[in-house]
This record gives sequence, C-alpha cells and structure tokens, in this order.
Amino acid sequence: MTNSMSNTEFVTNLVENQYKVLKTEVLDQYQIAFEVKKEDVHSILSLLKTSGWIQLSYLSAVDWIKDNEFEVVYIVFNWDKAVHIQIRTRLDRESASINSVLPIYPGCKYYEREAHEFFGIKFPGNPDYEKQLILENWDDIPPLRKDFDPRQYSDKKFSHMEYKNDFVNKDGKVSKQEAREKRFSDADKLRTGGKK
Amino acid sequence: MKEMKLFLGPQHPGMSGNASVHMYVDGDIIKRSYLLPGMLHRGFEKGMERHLWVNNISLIPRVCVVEPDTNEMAFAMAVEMIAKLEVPERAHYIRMIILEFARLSIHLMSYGGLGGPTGLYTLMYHAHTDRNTILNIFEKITGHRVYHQYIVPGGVRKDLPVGIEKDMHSFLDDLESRYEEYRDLGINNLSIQARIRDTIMLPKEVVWELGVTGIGMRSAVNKPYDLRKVKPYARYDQIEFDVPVSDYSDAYARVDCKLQEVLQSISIIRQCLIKMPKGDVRVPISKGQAMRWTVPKGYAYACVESSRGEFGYFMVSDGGTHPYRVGVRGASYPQGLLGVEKYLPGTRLDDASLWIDTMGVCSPEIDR
Amino acid sequence: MNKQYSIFTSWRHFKHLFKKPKTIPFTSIFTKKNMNYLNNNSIIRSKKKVEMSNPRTAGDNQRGFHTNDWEVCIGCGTCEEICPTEAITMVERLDIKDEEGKLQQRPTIDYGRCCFCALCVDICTSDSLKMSKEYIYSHEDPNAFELMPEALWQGHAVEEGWVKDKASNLLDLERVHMEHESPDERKSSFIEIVRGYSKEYAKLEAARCVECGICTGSCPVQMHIPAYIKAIFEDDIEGGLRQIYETNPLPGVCGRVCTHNCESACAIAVKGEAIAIRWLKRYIIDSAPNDMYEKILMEPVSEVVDARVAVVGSGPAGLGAAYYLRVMGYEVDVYEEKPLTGGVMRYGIPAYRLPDSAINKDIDFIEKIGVKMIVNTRVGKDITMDKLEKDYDAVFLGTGFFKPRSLGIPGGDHKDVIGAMTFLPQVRDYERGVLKLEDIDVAKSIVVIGGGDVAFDVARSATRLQMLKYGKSDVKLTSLENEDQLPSSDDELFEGSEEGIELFCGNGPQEVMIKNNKVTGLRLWKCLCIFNETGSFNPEYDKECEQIIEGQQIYIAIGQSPDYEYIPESLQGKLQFSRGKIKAGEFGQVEYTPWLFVG
Amino acid sequence: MVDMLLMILAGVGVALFGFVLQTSIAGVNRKIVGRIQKRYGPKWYQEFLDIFKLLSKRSVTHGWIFDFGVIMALGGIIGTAMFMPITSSLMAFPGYDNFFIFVYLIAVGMLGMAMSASGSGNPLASIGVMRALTTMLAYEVPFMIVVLTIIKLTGTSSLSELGILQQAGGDFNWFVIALPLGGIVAVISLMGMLGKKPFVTYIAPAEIASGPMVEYGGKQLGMLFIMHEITVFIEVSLFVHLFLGGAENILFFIIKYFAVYTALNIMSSVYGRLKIDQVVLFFYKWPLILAVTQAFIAIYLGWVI
Amino acid sequence: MLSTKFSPMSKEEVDRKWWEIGDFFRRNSLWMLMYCTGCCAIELPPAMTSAYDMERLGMGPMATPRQADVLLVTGYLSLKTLRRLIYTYEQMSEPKYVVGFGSCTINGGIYHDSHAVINQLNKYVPVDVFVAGCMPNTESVMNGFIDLMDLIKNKKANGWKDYHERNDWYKANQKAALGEVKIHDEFHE
Repeated sequence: MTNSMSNTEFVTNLVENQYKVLKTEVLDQYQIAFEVKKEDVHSILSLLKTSGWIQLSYLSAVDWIKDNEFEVVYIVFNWDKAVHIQIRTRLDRESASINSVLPIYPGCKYYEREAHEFFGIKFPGNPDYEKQLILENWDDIPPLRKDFDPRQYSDKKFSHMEYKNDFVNKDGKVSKQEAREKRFSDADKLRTGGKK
Repeated sequence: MKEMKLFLGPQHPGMSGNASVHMYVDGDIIKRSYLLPGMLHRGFEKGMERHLWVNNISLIPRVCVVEPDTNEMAFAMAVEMIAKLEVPERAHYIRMIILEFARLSIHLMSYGGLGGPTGLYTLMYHAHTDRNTILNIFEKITGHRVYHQYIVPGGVRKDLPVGIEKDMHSFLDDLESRYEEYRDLGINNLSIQARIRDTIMLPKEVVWELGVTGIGMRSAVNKPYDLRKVKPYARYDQIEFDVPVSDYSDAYARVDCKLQEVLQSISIIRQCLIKMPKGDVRVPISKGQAMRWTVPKGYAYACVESSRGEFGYFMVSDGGTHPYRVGVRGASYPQGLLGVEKYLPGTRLDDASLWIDTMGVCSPEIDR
Repeated sequence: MNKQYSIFTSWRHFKHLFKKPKTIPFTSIFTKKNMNYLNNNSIIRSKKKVEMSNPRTAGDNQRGFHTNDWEVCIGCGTCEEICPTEAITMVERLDIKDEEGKLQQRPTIDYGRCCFCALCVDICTSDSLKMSKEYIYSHEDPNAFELMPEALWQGHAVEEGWVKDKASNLLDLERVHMEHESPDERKSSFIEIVRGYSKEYAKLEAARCVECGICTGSCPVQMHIPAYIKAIFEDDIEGGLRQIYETNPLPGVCGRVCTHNCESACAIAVKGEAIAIRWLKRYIIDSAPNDMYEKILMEPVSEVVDARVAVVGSGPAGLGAAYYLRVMGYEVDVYEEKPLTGGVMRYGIPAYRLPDSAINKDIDFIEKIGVKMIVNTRVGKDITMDKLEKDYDAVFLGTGFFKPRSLGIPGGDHKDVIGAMTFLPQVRDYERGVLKLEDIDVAKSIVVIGGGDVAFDVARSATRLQMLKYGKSDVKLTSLENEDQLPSSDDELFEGSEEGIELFCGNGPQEVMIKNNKVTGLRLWKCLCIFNETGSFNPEYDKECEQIIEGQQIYIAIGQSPDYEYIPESLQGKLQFSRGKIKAGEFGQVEYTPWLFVG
Repeated sequence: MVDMLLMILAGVGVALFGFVLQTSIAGVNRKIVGRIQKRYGPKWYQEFLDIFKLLSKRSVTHGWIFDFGVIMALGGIIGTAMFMPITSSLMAFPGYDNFFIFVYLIAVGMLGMAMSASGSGNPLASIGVMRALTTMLAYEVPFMIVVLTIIKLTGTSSLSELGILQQAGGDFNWFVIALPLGGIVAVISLMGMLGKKPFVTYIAPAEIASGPMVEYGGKQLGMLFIMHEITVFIEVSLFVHLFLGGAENILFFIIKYFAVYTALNIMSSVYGRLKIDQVVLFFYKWPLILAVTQAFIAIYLGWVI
Repeated sequence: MLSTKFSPMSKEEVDRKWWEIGDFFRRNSLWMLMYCTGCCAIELPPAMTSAYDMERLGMGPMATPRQADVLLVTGYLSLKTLRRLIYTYEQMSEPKYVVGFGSCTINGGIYHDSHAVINQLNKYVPVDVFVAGCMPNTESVMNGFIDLMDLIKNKKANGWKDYHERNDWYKANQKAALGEVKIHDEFHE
C-alpha cells in the first residue's frame, strides 16, 4: 500500500514486457488502463491473476457505435497492491464475441450474462450466458446499445398521463409561446442550411 | 421426499427488497437455489447516458435505495477523476460525515433487519427508531430523508446548516451509550446466536472466487481490506480508525463486524467534526451554466467502500454534456447472484433470508 | 474477545416497559383535517375538537413542494430545460402583464414526475422558484397532481425550504473576462478596444446561456440569439453564421456596435452579468473563414426576379434592405453620396469601436451577392428622384439622421459649437488618413453636451485626438440625465471615465460663455427633472445650483434630425412627417406613393 | 334433555367468555409488548376489529377440504373450550373436566387446521403444518411428563379437583412452586404451545410466510383467528388450573390468566425464533431432562416443596 | 309494538347498513401487503416501527396477499414486477384497496422514459389513493393512509369494484404493456 506509484509502474512493466499494449493510461496512483488486442485478453488476465489481481471487480462493455465496435472492459483489483487495472479490448460490433473468462475469474459468470443481455456480446464458454437475467420477455434490440432509444420504446408500450387540467390562459389571442417555439425550431433547422 | 420448489420473494416478508430467491428444497434443506433479479430493473445505465451531467445527480441516488450516498460519492469521484477537479477541503470532510452517517444508518437497518428473519421484532423496532433520527439529521443537512442528492461532482451541494453539530453529537453520544444494549438484545442473545453461529458460512477460499468484498470478505480473510484504508479517498487517510476483521466467516462474525464498524463510524464522524476546516464546499464541473457543463474525454473507474463492499462506477465520457457510458458495480452483485447460487445450497430454509440480510444483498443495485 | 452471551442478556430491555415510548404523537404527524377524521373515528364519538395538529416541521433545507413568486418569475423556462424528469411545463399566461425582459409564461409542475431534486430551484434565473417545507399531499385522482406553483401553497403561506445559495447555484453569473486594451494605451490611438473572444473563451461564455430566448424579443431585428449561442457552444460556426444572416445582414457591424438591448433583457442579468451576446455574435463573424461566408451567402440567392430596386443611402437600413431584396431575387442598386458606403457605420462610429475592416467585410459580402453600390452620387443632386422613379420599380429611402439638432441656448450658434455629426465623420476620415491631424480643429479643452452613445463617441474621439495632438486630454461631458440614468450603454460610461472624461451629469446647459468671440465655457443649471407629468420633454432646473465648466469648444450630441433636402418639393408635399420620420404603412410603404418605401 | 341443552348453552357461553377474555387480553398485551418496543401499540380492542374485519371480507376457496377443515378446526376448538372450567366450581360440564379430554379434543381442532392447510395446496402451508406437528411432538413430551407427575402425586386428573387441592394447601401452594423444575418445564412448554418465540417456527413469516395460514384470507382467516384465540384460552387455562392453583372466583382466574399470558408475551418479545431442528433438540434436551428429574424427585424421593 | 314501529328495511338498505358496519371494521384494521416494488418502501419501516407506530391506526404488515386488505405499491414498477403485482393483486381477498406511492406510480416519475418501467399504475390495477413525493416522507405516507380511510368511509374507495366492471379494459392495458401477463420461467410452467 505504501509506495503506490511504484505499484502502477510494476503493473506497467509486468504487462508491457510480455504483451503488445495498444495504449496505456495511468489514471491515478490507484488505477491504470491498458488497451489490448482481443487475443491477448485471456493471457493477460491470467498473468494478472497469478500476480495477485485475484478479484474481478467489474466486467462490462461500451458501445462505440461510430467506430462500429464494442469495447469490453475488465476491471481487476489487487487488495495488497491497491491498483485497479482496466483491461479494454475492442470487438467488431456485428459479430461481437469473446471467450468467457470463467476459468480465470469464476465471478464473471453473471457479469457476462448481463453484458450479453444488454449488448448482445457473445461469451462462448459461459454455460448460461444466453439465458435472460434481468429482463423478461424482451422483444427489442439489446437495450444498452446506442441505437436503442428507450423513449421510443416507452412511448410505444406505456402510455403517459395526459392531464386534464387547464392552466393555459390565452384570452383567445394568438399564442406567443407557440410562435416562439416555432421560431426556435426553425432557427435550429437553419444550422444545417435548412432553408433549402 | 421429493424436491419442492419454493419462492423467497419477491413479495415475501423475509426478502429485503424486490427480488426473488428460487429454491429447491428437500425437507428443510436447500438443494439448489438461484436469485431471480431484474424486478427493479429501471435501465439506469441507459438513463444516465441520456441525462446531463448535472441531471444525473438526481438519478444516481436511486441506484441503491438504502444507501444513496455511496452512489453519489462514487459517481462524483468518477467525474472528478476524469475532469481532474480539486474538491474543496471542507467538502471532503462533509462528505465523510455524510458517508459515515449513511453507514451508521444502513448498519442499524441491517442489524434491525436481523430481527425480521429471526422474529426478534423488538430489535427491528429499536434500530429503526434510531435510524429515523439519522434520517432526520439527513433531512436537516440535505433536504430529504432518504434521497439526499447532496454529494455532487465537485463537492457537496450546500454547506452544513448552522447548529447541526449539536444534533449529531447528541445522537452519537446517545447511540454510543446504548451500544451495549443493542448487542445484548441482538447478537449476545442466545436465541439469536443459535441462528447465526456456525452457519451461513462463506469460506475464505471462495471469497475471491466470487468477488465478494466488504464485510463479507473481511470477516473471512482476517485482513483489513477496506477501500478506505487500501486506497483512501476523500480524507480517510487523515482520520484514525480501525477496520474490524474476523477469520471465521459465519453470520455471527459478519454481524459482529458490522456492529464494531458502528463504533468506528461514530469515531470517524467525531474526528471529522473536529478537523473540518472552513471554506467553500463546491466547485463547478466546468464553467457555464449547469446544463452546459462538460467533462473531458476519458475513462474512469471510481469505487468507494459501501456497507456491503466495493461500490464502483465505471464511466466513459466523450467530452460532451452527457456521460457516454456509466456502468455500476453493485456492491452486492457477487454475493447476491453467484453467492446465492453457489453457497446457499446446503443451508436450511430458515437461513435464506438471513443470508440475504447479513450479506447485505441490495436488489436495486443488482438490477439497476 | 470475551464473548458474553446468555439467555438473559436481552432481559434488560424489560426496562422499556416503564419508560416513555419514543413514538411521535398523532398531533405532530397528521394534518388537521386528518386528525379530525381520527377523532371522529373511534367507537365512542368524542366531542373534543382538535385544536392543533401539525405535521413535523421539516428542516431548513427541506425539498418540499414548489412555490413560485409570479411577480419575480420571468418565465424563462430554464426550470423546464433542466428538469431531469420533464415534469415542468411552461404554460402560457397572457393575463400576466407583458414586460420587457419577461415572458408571459409560468411553470406547471407534474408531481407525477417530479423527483424533488431541486435542480430547478438551483438554476432559477430570478430566484423566484423555491421549495417549501410542505411535503404532504395525496389525492385519489391522478389528475390532481399537476399543479401550478404560486407564491402560496394550497392557498396558504408556507415556510421556505430549499433555496438557492452560493454553493448550490447552478448558473454562471460572471462573464468570461474579455480582453481590453488598457486605458492608457487605447487613449492615444484609434485601435479597437475590445480584442474579441478566442475560441476557448467564446465557448465558455456561450456555456453560460440558458437558452431562454427572452433576449430575442428585445432585439430590434429579432435575431436567433439562443440558437447561435448554442451553435458557438457546439462549435458550429457555420450553423451560427446561417442563423445570424437570417435576420441580420450586417453582423460584423452589429457584433461591435449594436445597442445590445438583448443584454439588458438577458435572464442571467437578473442576478448576475448578462451574457456577452454582442461579443459572441462578433466571435462568429470574426472566426468564420471567408469561404464559409460565401457558401452561406450564395445559398439563398436562387431565383432572380425581374424587378429593380433603388436604395437611397447605404447606412444600416439601406444595406439591410438591399441584402434582403437581393436575397429575394431583386436587382438592387444602392446610391450613396459619400465616397464610401456604410453611412453612419462608416462616418459616425469611431474606429476604436468599429474598425473599417469589419464594415468592409460585411459590405463586401453584400456586394458579392450582387448588390450594386453607386457611390459619390447624391440623390437630388447627381441623380433626381424622378429618374429613380422612372428607372426602378421601387425606391427605398434609407437615409439617416445627419443634421444636428440645435441647442437653442444663448451662444449656441457660435462656430466653436460643433455638431457631433460634423465632427465624427472628420474623425473617421482622419483614421482613414484622408484628413491630417492638423486639419481637424480640436481645442485643448472640450465640453460635450449629451448623454447618449454618440456623446461618448464624440468625447472619446476627442480625447484621442487631443492625446495625439497635445499629449494630454481634457474632455468634460455634461448631460441632463443623472449618471445612473444615462441612455448610453454602461461600458461606454465605464470606459469613458477610465479614459479620463470628466462627467457633469444631471445638469442642463443654459448659456455658452463667450469671451472675445471665443468660447470659454458653459453655464449649467442643476436639472431637477427631464420630463413633465405627461411624459413629454420639458426639463426643470434648479437655478440656485449653478455651475460653470470651462472649455474652448462645445460639441453637441443631443440627437440628430434627418435631411430630406434631396427629396423634390413636389414629392415632399405628398409625404407626411412625424417627429422627423416619414410616415409610412405597415411594411414601410409610403401612402399615395406606392413606389416609395422608407426604412 | 333440557339440562343437556342448558349445559351445552353454558358450554358455548364458556367458549364465548374465553374468546372475549383472550381477545381483550391479547389486545392489552399488544400494548404492553409495544412498550418494550418503545411505542404505544394499538387500541386494546384492535384484535376484535381485526377479527370482525376478516369476517366481513369476501373470501376465496380452495376446495371443500380447505373450507371444511376450517369449520372443523373452529368447531373442534369450541367443543374443547366448552369443557373448560373457569373457576374450580364454575364449569359447564361438571365432572367432565378431565385433563385428558382436553388433550384429546384439542387434537380435533389441530387436525382440522392441518387438513385445511394441506388442502390449500401451497407448499409453504404444508411445511408450516409439518413444522407445527413437529413442534407439538417436541413440547408435548416434557409437558406430559410433568402433568403425569402431578396426576401421580394427586391421584386425580380433573382440573377443578386439582385446583381445589392446591387451594386447600394454603396460599401459594401451587404446583409451579411445589415442583419448581416442572414449573419451568411447563412454562417453556406453554411458550411452545402458544406459539411464542423462540419456538414459533411454524408461523415464521420471514421464512415460510406465516406457514399454515399462507392461503387463508377473509372469512376463513377470521375463523382461524377465533380458533386461535380460543386455543390460547384453553392452553393458558390449563396452565392456570394445573400449576397456578386454579381459581376460587372469576376475578382470580382473570388475574392469573392475565399474569401468565402477559409474562409469556413479554418474555417472548425479546427472543428470536429458533430453527425447527433446534426447537426439537431443545425440547428433547433441557425440558425433558428437567421433567424426568422432577418426576424422579417428586415420585420416588417424594421431595415436594 | 315492534310490529307497528318496525318498518322492514328494503334489501338494499340492509345491505347498505351491513356494508357500513363492515367498512368501519375494514378501515380500522387495514392490513397492508408491502410489495416493495420500488424505492418508496424504504419509508415504510419508520412508519411501522416505533417512531411513527402505524399500529395505532390498526395497520400492520401482513405476510401474504390473501391476508392483506391494502396493497402498497411502493414506487416504480418494472415490467417484471408488474406481472407479479397483477398476480398478487388478484390473489387478495375483496374488498381490497391499492395505495400508489410516489411520482412513479402517477406518471412514471424519474423513469418516465425508461424501457423497463411502466408509467401509469392505474391503467393496470385500480388505485384508490396516490401519495405525492419522491419518495413520500413518512408523514405523507401516514396522511395518505388516513385519506384512504376517509375514502372508505365515504364509500369512494371502489377500485376493486372497478376492476370487475372494467376488467376487459384493465386486461387489455396489461396485455399491451406486458405482452403476456403469465410468467414463463422454470417455476411457472
């Protein structure tokens, strides 16, 4: 716990000496992130586990829809050295699949199920990963993908309250508010040369 | 006898929270079991992506209902980590006070909750009455009894109100003076000991395998693995406190650690009140009005020690006005899902709700 | 550890049998109505009336139900914007008085959505929205949960709960610092004072805007202010430029010298410093590259209408008209008597506020879209009105006010009593190098009469000339209005005094002191009030309080009147004038002369 | 014939008295327990409100066994209560107040309830019934040994006679004092009988959602509540008559009854619930040893205080 | 004497009288079923325990739906919960009442645009009283209960009758949101 800066250096040396790391980010004295290739993930994780990073704190994914990629993130922790390590790797969005880390970290079982449920990433090697965990009778694309719009889904399926109260007082005049809002939206359209 | 299917929850007095434990029992012995989460799924991680940075402070406390402050703290820390914000010194101390009060409140609640599965309702009544006092103190500080929305990225929302120290001290003194009474009613009581001794074990070897943290881990491995010590956040490095540990991981050890932590929390709050400097309590995330606050690009994983273990927020920002991705590591995720599946079988039917209670399984943070 | 446990440990709690319970009495839980219900509910009807029953008073920071003071609220709708649950809707209330800087709308809150986060309170621009300590409300009808917060909650006054304070404030009340030339430096030259925002600073300043749109209503040309500020924030210069050009063809000029009424209407200005709207506009113009301009400007001119329009005068009005007519497809010719187009922009406003480069940029682009500029041509002298009528389908008069109003006091017709519009063009000409310093007759000490922007222009220009000529300045400014009522903008006042202009505000000039046919000073009387009860101009003076200020020259900047000499008499007979302006219909069309339009 | 009718009427009167007494005392006890929990507790007549409320509700049936079992349980218990002497001389069926009648008749009610609960088809109910029967087996054995010791010592098994015998010995010549170990066993067993913590494994809301009652609602639940109250009346009265010297008059009976019930309630309010295996183990350990010791001491050594 | 004074009450009147008597008992002994559907449940323990001592009103928690009179829907309802809530509601014995807690049950609250949470509770089960707040303080909860009692007294708490009368409407709404009310998993085959 003392001499924390050397801990991150230790990790950096440990990983970078053996594997090709695409990017290393030292976030602070307790955290370090590596971007690695998909093939290296498992060996790096087992290396880390044998070096004391025995706890899988978190596993999830990020949807980089513009790059058409998913980024899977593994966060492991070592209680003696007090460094959280993020291992990040990118997967192709269309056929996202990465082998389960169940043999290395048994605790990943439900995280992987959840990641599959919410992103649609496949985890071969995890026996139940295709079972629904949180959702029930889900009938749309995995909800944490960026192209899923929960509002649309909500509007489609669940009605909203429409209040019957009448607070508006217009005195039969032309609504200035509407005019204002129209101008606002018109102006917004101008941005892209909406005049055409 | 044939195996029988039984539910524990979602609507069940022994279930703390809206989740369901499905069990196959043979007589009274649980043969197989698993947790059915998702009853409280609200799409938080999606919702956070769709809210502004500032709006998120109204969303995050709701991730875990009983302990909103750790959520706020972890979120705030993650944002501060990406945006490289320097939080004012006073805010650090106020945050610690709030966090420790939250710890007190949830420990009282879960200790009182011990009264539910064991039928010792008097304990529940007493503990909740004291918790109510904490809630009132919270209300005075933050404006709401439960959803405080007080710890925000960059500090806290308001300074402590005048004269609140008196309320705090009187409550802490009162609680400390009745600490032995509490022990006598609860875990020193033989009828309770019969329920929690030597049962619902979580052996040392499997703690790592599951990823269980917090009291569940410390009561097994006998080492002070507390994030407040291991990687101090706020100003925990300037406060003296002990981390209660144990090497025998039965339910008794967990409850015992919890109660000892109550004393530690009391002492931490007292130290904070003494050490707290004067000054500002908040810096904005960035310039401009709140709806146009931006956070630079970056990744961060920030975690705090909640009453159930490591509570973490994984955050990705793309430099915009909204978070790009926020992931929540619920502190009770491992013991709630994998723990119930792997280590509840073999115990008795009666122990299921005690497992849920002493492990502190909080279903909203599992479902999110 | 010594573990003490037995069957009997818990027996110590039997003591609570003889202690007072911790329960809160009904009368501090229930409201009076509910307490009455409880009282009538027991089997034995109790006749006792409930006297007092109040739920526990919440803490000072309680985030209870909202209250909103309608008098203070400006209807900006910021609360609606920030609400994380979309619970707040602004509702139009035309029964509220229509005031400058306020919108006729007030928030309603849907308590079926509200999450009591108090963000709306923290961001309220006028501090009118507050949260009370009331937290009890239940109803069987879900419709009853949409409420319109007023100063009273459910018809009675309540205590304030959560209110905004310095720490919880979510607005940015301080302007991003704009770099100015230092007073000493700028005093002795005509370089532009305001340096303009860098990209980074402009974004920060734009981030302060809450997009309420109150400013739009106060802008003479109704620019899409919030929209282009948002564009700056999102780093979309092109979009912002488009939004600006939709309403304003001379943004480069306006970005420097418009009267920025918007900034006084700004919602942020209620509690803090207004957004620097004008400078942000200027930022867009300055940072947009030329090719972007062309692209945007050429877009709208699509079809050509076979009609020609003559525009008389190339001031802001004339150029504006020319631009829009051209955009509509007309062929436009602009007539200008002076050698350079721009009118008041070119000849009135001093260069430290509006450098030529900015004017050129604007006018060049107007020319680029096909507007023809015909300079050095005075209508009425070089070309007749009749000819214009014959050659063009329509004529637009956009001539400005260049003729000084006379002072009307003894000595006011002395040659050293100079009108602003005589002086200022000289200054501009000097800046352009047309005139030499020696050609301009600036005395060593000067008195300026007037409190408007023009007066300051005069005074500050004179300061600069004095500095250049004599190395020191001595300019005094006197006006009827008091210092805090001066019609000029605040920065003028601030910067003017920074540059060493002495102010004699609240005084009315009575006599120009002349000695040996030379102006020596001005006699002032204290001005008591400027307008009489009916509101017309009729100043009253306190004769006792007399003051004489010295000066060798007196500049008059108390307003200008138009010069309609160019209009032939035949036509003048048909026109009607009111307060110096030609009377016209709704769209600027002059009665009886359908081909003639005025600005 | 008329005698018989009158006796039955009187018997029903006793049952009704028992119901009203027990329900009121239960209400008062809720307030007392509330005090230990630092609160005031409900109105003293809350139990009545609850029961009448339940009777006023509509209910769902799960087949005829379910319904019939409830009626059988209630009928059986009312039948049992009819034989209960109130004081040593006041009873509906003089001479029929033999201890074994109660032991036998009370089983009818229990059986009805067990039948009905199993008829509901809910697994929790069957677990609850199973646990109830197991608990019964556990507490009955030591209790029976103590009672048999008394019967052996006195030579009678009639409750009223036992009461009179105790009263004849002078003030406080009660079996609870005379046979102290047996008294302790009887108190512990009574706690088991009444379903007080720590022996209340078969209700256990947190584990098996109130066990046998899980499927009851409305009228059936109301009847079960009435049955429960009368059962408690029978069990506490048994204790009063067997161990507390019966009662010379109604006032004494009510006082003794109240004291016993309240003491048990207060005690149980600071205990948690044991597991079913622990309950059985407990009863077969300490109370059984104590009861046997007591029997040995009292019968073979003749040491009676 | 009796025969002259006693004018036989019509059947409706007798029914009404009985109902009123029943109502008295019902409103003074409301047994709650806490279905902790959401956050608002966290303010119930203080209400039930010593600080506020709800038992004074005759209210208490009950273990199973069959025994309970009033269903407390404490906050937002995810779809998964709603399925089970409908099960639960239909199991309760009549007359039964529903109290909706907090913003979420009225119009979706903070989760109004979530993909997993319904917005209006009263489209799926009839609700008698809504309590405002997010979450409602204990005092609001207690006052809400009194409001419910008042409604029962005035015979306005008729949600359960409505559920019979407009059963088709409720069922249609449930179907629209849930697709299928029936639960499919290992335990409900």
